[in-house]
Amino acid sequence: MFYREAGQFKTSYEADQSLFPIRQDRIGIAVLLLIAFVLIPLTANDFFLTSIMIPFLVFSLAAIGLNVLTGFAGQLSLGSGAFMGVGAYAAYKLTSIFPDVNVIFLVLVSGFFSAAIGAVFGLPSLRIKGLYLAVTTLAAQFFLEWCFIRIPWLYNYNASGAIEIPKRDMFGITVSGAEATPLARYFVVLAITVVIALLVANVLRGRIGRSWMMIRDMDIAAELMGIRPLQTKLLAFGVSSYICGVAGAMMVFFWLNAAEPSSYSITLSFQILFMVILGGLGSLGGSFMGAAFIWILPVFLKFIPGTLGIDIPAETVEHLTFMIVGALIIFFLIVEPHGFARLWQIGKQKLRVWPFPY
Amino acid sequence: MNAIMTSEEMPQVAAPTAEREDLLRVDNVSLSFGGVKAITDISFDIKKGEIRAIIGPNGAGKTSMLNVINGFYHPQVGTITWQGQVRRKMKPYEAASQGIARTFQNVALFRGMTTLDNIMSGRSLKMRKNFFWQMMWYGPAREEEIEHRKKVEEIIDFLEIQAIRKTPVGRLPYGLQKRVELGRALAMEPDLLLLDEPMAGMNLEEKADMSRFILDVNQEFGTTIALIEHDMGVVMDLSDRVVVLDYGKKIADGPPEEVQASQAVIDAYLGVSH
Amino acid sequence: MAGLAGAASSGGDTFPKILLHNAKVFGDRTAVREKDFGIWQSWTWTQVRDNIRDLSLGLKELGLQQGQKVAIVGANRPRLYWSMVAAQAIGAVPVPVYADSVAEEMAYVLGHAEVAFAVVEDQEQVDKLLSMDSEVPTLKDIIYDETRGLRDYDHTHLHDFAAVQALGRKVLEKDPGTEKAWEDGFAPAKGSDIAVMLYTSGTTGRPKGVMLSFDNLIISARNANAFDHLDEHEEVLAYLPMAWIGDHVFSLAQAFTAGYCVNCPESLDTIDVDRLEIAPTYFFAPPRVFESMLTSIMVRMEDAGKTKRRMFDYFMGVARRSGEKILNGESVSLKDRLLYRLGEFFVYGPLKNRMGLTRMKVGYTAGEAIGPEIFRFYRALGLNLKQLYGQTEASVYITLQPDGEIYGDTVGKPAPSVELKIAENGEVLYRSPGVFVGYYKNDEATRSTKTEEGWVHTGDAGFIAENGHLKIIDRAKDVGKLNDGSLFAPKYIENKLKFFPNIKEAVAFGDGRDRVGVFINIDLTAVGSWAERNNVNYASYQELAAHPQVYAMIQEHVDQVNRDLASEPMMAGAQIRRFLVLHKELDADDGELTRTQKVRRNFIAERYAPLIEALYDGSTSKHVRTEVTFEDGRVGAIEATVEIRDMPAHEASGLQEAAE
Amino acid sequence: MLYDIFIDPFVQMVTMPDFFLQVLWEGFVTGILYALIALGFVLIFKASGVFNFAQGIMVVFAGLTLVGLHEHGIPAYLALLLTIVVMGILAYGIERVVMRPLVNQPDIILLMATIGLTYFLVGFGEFVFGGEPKQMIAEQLGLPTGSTAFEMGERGLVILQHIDIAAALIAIIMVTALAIFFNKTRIGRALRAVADDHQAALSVGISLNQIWAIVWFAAGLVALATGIMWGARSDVSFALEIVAFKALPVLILGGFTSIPGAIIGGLIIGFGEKIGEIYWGGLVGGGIESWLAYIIALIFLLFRPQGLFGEKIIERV
Repeated sequence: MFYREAGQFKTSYEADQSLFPIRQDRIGIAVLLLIAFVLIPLTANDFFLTSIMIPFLVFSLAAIGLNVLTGFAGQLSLGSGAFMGVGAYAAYKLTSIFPDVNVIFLVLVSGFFSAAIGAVFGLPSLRIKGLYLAVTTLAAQFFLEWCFIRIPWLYNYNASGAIEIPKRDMFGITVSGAEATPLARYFVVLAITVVIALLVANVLRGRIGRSWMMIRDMDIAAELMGIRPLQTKLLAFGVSSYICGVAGAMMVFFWLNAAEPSSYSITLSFQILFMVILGGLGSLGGSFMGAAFIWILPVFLKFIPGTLGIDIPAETVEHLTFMIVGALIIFFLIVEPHGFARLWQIGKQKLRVWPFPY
Repeated sequence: MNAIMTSEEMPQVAAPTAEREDLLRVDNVSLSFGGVKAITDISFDIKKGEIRAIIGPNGAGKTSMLNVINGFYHPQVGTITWQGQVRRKMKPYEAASQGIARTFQNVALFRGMTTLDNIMSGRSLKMRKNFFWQMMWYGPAREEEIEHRKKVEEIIDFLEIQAIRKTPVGRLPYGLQKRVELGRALAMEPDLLLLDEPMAGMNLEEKADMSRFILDVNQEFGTTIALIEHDMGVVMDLSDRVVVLDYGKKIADGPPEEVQASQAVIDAYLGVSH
Repeated sequence: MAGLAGAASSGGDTFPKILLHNAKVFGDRTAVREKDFGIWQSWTWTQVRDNIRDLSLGLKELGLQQGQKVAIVGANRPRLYWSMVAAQAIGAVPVPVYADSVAEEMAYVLGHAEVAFAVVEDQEQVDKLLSMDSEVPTLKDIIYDETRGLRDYDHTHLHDFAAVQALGRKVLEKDPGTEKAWEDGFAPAKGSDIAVMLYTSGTTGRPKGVMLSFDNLIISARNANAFDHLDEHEEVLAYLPMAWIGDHVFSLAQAFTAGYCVNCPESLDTIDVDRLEIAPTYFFAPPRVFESMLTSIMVRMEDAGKTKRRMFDYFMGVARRSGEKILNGESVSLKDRLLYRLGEFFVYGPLKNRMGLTRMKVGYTAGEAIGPEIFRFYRALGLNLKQLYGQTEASVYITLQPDGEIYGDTVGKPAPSVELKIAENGEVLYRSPGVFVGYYKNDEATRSTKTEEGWVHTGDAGFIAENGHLKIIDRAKDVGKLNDGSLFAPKYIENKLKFFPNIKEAVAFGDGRDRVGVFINIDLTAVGSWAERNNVNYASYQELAAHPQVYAMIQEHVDQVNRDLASEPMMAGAQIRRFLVLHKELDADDGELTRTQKVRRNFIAERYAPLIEALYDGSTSKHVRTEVTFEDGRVGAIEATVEIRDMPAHEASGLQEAAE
Repeated sequence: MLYDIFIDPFVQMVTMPDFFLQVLWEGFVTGILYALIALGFVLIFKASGVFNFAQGIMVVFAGLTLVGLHEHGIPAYLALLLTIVVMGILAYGIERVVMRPLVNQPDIILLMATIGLTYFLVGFGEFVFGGEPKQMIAEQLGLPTGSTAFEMGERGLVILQHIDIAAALIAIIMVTALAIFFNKTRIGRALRAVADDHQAALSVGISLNQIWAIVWFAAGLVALATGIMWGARSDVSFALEIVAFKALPVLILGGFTSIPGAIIGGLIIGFGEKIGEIYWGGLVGGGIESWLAYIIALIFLLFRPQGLFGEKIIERV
């Protein structure tokens, strides 16, 4: 209905291969970016930024990271939480060792540590697949979690065992530490997420993205077409872990201010996995949708009783939230196992062929 | 060069093909899985530019033979000579980079991708721009992508599949999937193209189309083709030479008409006990 | 743009001259696009000029001389269009030929035209031409567009298109003065020179080569451009046969004179997508294209959900009520105007979008009468679809419907500079600047068609209605009389029948007989879809055609036609009294239709003589055996017992209700 | 350093055999409990190909229900009976609401659904019974509580908790019962038929839905037994959920469809974990129990990807 594609033709491959070949999509994205970069900063309050937008973006990025591995390269991982942790601890150590270096730079560098460790744990993927591979990543999850607890050097021997983020400025604006304003944090998180998402989208539409999908769809055929399975999978593990690592670092630097090992537990891994599955395996847009659903819905649920004037203990609300989220997850899996991205695709297709059914 | 090929009981190779250079030689190859013999002491050659058919009853070891040629299985005995050099044990992707492409008996397309992307995937080996450029997209990566897109579009044009260019392959009818798979193999610009039952499950018209494409590939690009096929009519029409396997052994080798007349072959197809 | 008046006077009187002019004036504007290799490859006017020049010089090198004929065979491709102008630049005459015509037909045309060169699309056409060695002795060289499969052919008289152009470029490089010489070469050419020869498929006899001069084409084209305010901003889709005058005028003559862009689709399978992508602003299609688009809309809507269908039906109702009025600029109530806006958003806009007609400024349909329902459907959507009446011999335009004066049953007013008159026997005659020079090597036919004063017999019977619009009833020679003296216009009846989507073809008989009898061909798509919805099982066309429910449905349609006829004083006497549904589809391969899908009445009458006999001997069924040619060329036969039904006649007056 | 890794632990084992035996016993009991959890997984996986992540929470849920019912004044044995009924309802509900609509979906989707189920049961359990750890009503159920010390001559003594012995016995009974169930009863044979070939099972007139409800119920019973035993050793708390992840390495070792495999795998992991933790854990700061099982499974996988009992996989093209 809204997709009036008549008259949109491509006279070059550049145009044909652009990320959003349909004009209406380009407009849609522009509007979204405008909202994110202009409207929200102008209108949103601190609560909205801190409790909804910043975590949403952080999780979106983490979900993109996992989606690269699971959705595009087809390798199941249950360890994304720990890889986020690696990023967080690496960034923390880096800021301690190089206090004068730009914190955003360090956050971006911290991802490389996560990438390296991710690649190591990806090594077994050459021989094992599916659920078996999940064991490898679970090993990573529990082993790394253990490291966060047992290696005091990682948290600078703090008595609390937690990492606390120091105040860091950039261009005279405080961007990390307790004093940083939500708006400053929001812009940093938004910028990093958008840029990484764009770079990932670029990788995915080129040779490397294709090689991942080849491995995912039919690994034997991929190999017979000249794809080296180990290299390709390790690259996926590396890239995925890098993104998760950056997301993990952002999580503590620009959102939580402090983190304990339990912040990066298996629960987080599952949360990210849910975002990816519900959002849609193999879809970047889906990662955002999944993150929105898994993060924003519970926040939203918490406020329902209050706004309705019903007095329910916070604990009960939390329990109910768990139940509702669990039930909704099952519900959406039944309705559309391919996630919100597929729902969106179907909806879009309907709009494109409207009023016809096909 | 090798005594095996000149043993008397084998039909002799027709002169024009025989004069051509060997692209691939298989010498005394045997392959077994945990004691079960799939291939026993097979030798044959594939000459540059020819269409070579491998035929035989079910379970004759034809697909195993292809798997040996492209490095998926490693024979316990025997040597494989590729373009004049004895080949060491290698991985399938190395075979690919040496110029061996193939299609599969049961279509093995990348189901989550479009026709275009599937054929683009055949260009993987020829694309070199590194991760950094890929990430940037604009610039070298895009240039490379477009350069290869052009090649792929030529293949799409060649195979007359323009209308399904952007259709996910999972939605295509079987005959078209087979065609896309051929396109994907062609995109590798192989020296040797292995086709595992390219016409299985096709109707007459589709078979005729596919035969034409195979012949065109052979003539237009000079690609050497080795194919497994059950439809004897197709084999006789297409191939320059035929090798016949039965129970993992070679029972005949030569031009189609000779092979067709061979008593051993007739027996094998009629199921005379050994 | 201001271009209109200017273009009419400037630009030159031959296509090569206009080409030079356009390259100068429009320079970097896109002149041609072709969907090839996945994208719309584009050429600007300058590039087109260079391409044509190189080819032209190359052809000259190969020995093409003034006055020689060049056959053009293939689907709509920029290179083939260029070949025509390249030939014209040397003074040679292009002869576009229907690419899908059988070898025998093509051989006749090429032999008759004595072509010396041929520019063809691909291997298939090359093979075809090579096989005509003996029938076309004059043919010397063949130039092909697509190299595939031709590598190993003997290339002494066979040339790759690009190679010919390279040859031209080489000449150009050697002597830079060649370009000037080339331009000087066609400078003296006059508008009265022969520009092109088009062979009419003709319902009877051998095809005739219609010679059209540059003046014919260029003046007609300029008039048409001015009439519909077309300029260089238009986009058209070139998808109809190049050998057909319509395509020649739309995609070449008008494109050159207006300077607009011609888009060639990727292949026949992708036309719908290609049209959607390009969204032509000026669109021409014979009625069958509009019919099949409408059928596919209806079939798809049948599969839509209930709510959607109800919404569709509702808004289509609104459109039928007020759409055409709004389009014609008549007054409509505010409520309807608002509803129409809403409908535009929910239904009409998306529909036009899916059909790729969103940007259509003007659309024409011609060639045959279009069903009033179909015609109104498109107009109600807000599409400025119009009818025209034309002929190859007239360089298309005889009458056109002016904006705002659209009547479904008439074909419009005389086109600019066209004079019209009706002969005693009802035949329509015209005189215009587009009137052809003559039939090639057939003076006799020329004389019998074109009078000394330049009037041309259209062969169609018709009359000019009170509003000044021409109304065509039938072929003049087909119009006959029943034994009781009532006027019998078979085509008129047939068209009325064909307006029902379920009826694909109809052949009416009655001249010199007591009453009217009709053969009917059902439309497999429409009736098949109906059968699916109503759980009617059938294994073949034949079985479906003979199904009692299908018969009942067709009977209703026939009755409706009779009622219509009864309300028209001139036609009331010739109502359909008996009909049968044919057991096979009429097919061009069997010679029952022409290549342009027109019914060959006499041939059918001969072929199905037993059935005609049965129509008039009162029997209720008849067993027949018919020979058919299958797609692969094999010949077989089908047998069937065909049922024949009687129909009552309605009272010849406006009192239709009383007849019930 | 090398001494600490390669020699010292073995020296200790030999010089302090009583302690070593105690460790082995601990490992054995842990292993039995792992095996029980893994058994629940195997039951469901065998019949429906679903990897049931909710098995861990089912253990907790079963334990909580039992204790919770008792806290409301219901006698222990009646509470036990009621809990069994609850597990039956749960099994039926899961089959109806979750499994049936998701039939034929890819593995990962089913896996996700069971994780969703986990969320739901966590919320539901906490909502009904509260989030605090609870004491298992072992005594009320008549489980032995004391301990027996076995003297080992001069070399010290090994202390065995009676509850552990009971756990081992119950596990053995459970496994035997299941083995009989699978081999001797009609339903059991049907279950095996389903595991082999869904179509074949349908053709002999067995309803797939019934079978799934039954296996989920059986898994629920196993969960209840596990919950009681584990609860009696520590507490009934949601922390148990993490323990359930240990089933994964156990299954890797034993294979996803083999009941004896689950037992042996459980024991290997149990022994390995305890011995590793006691004798080598200290070297790196302790607590390696949390990941050692996975590493063991991982190493194992690299050398024998098909598991202990699987056959070598030949890939076909």
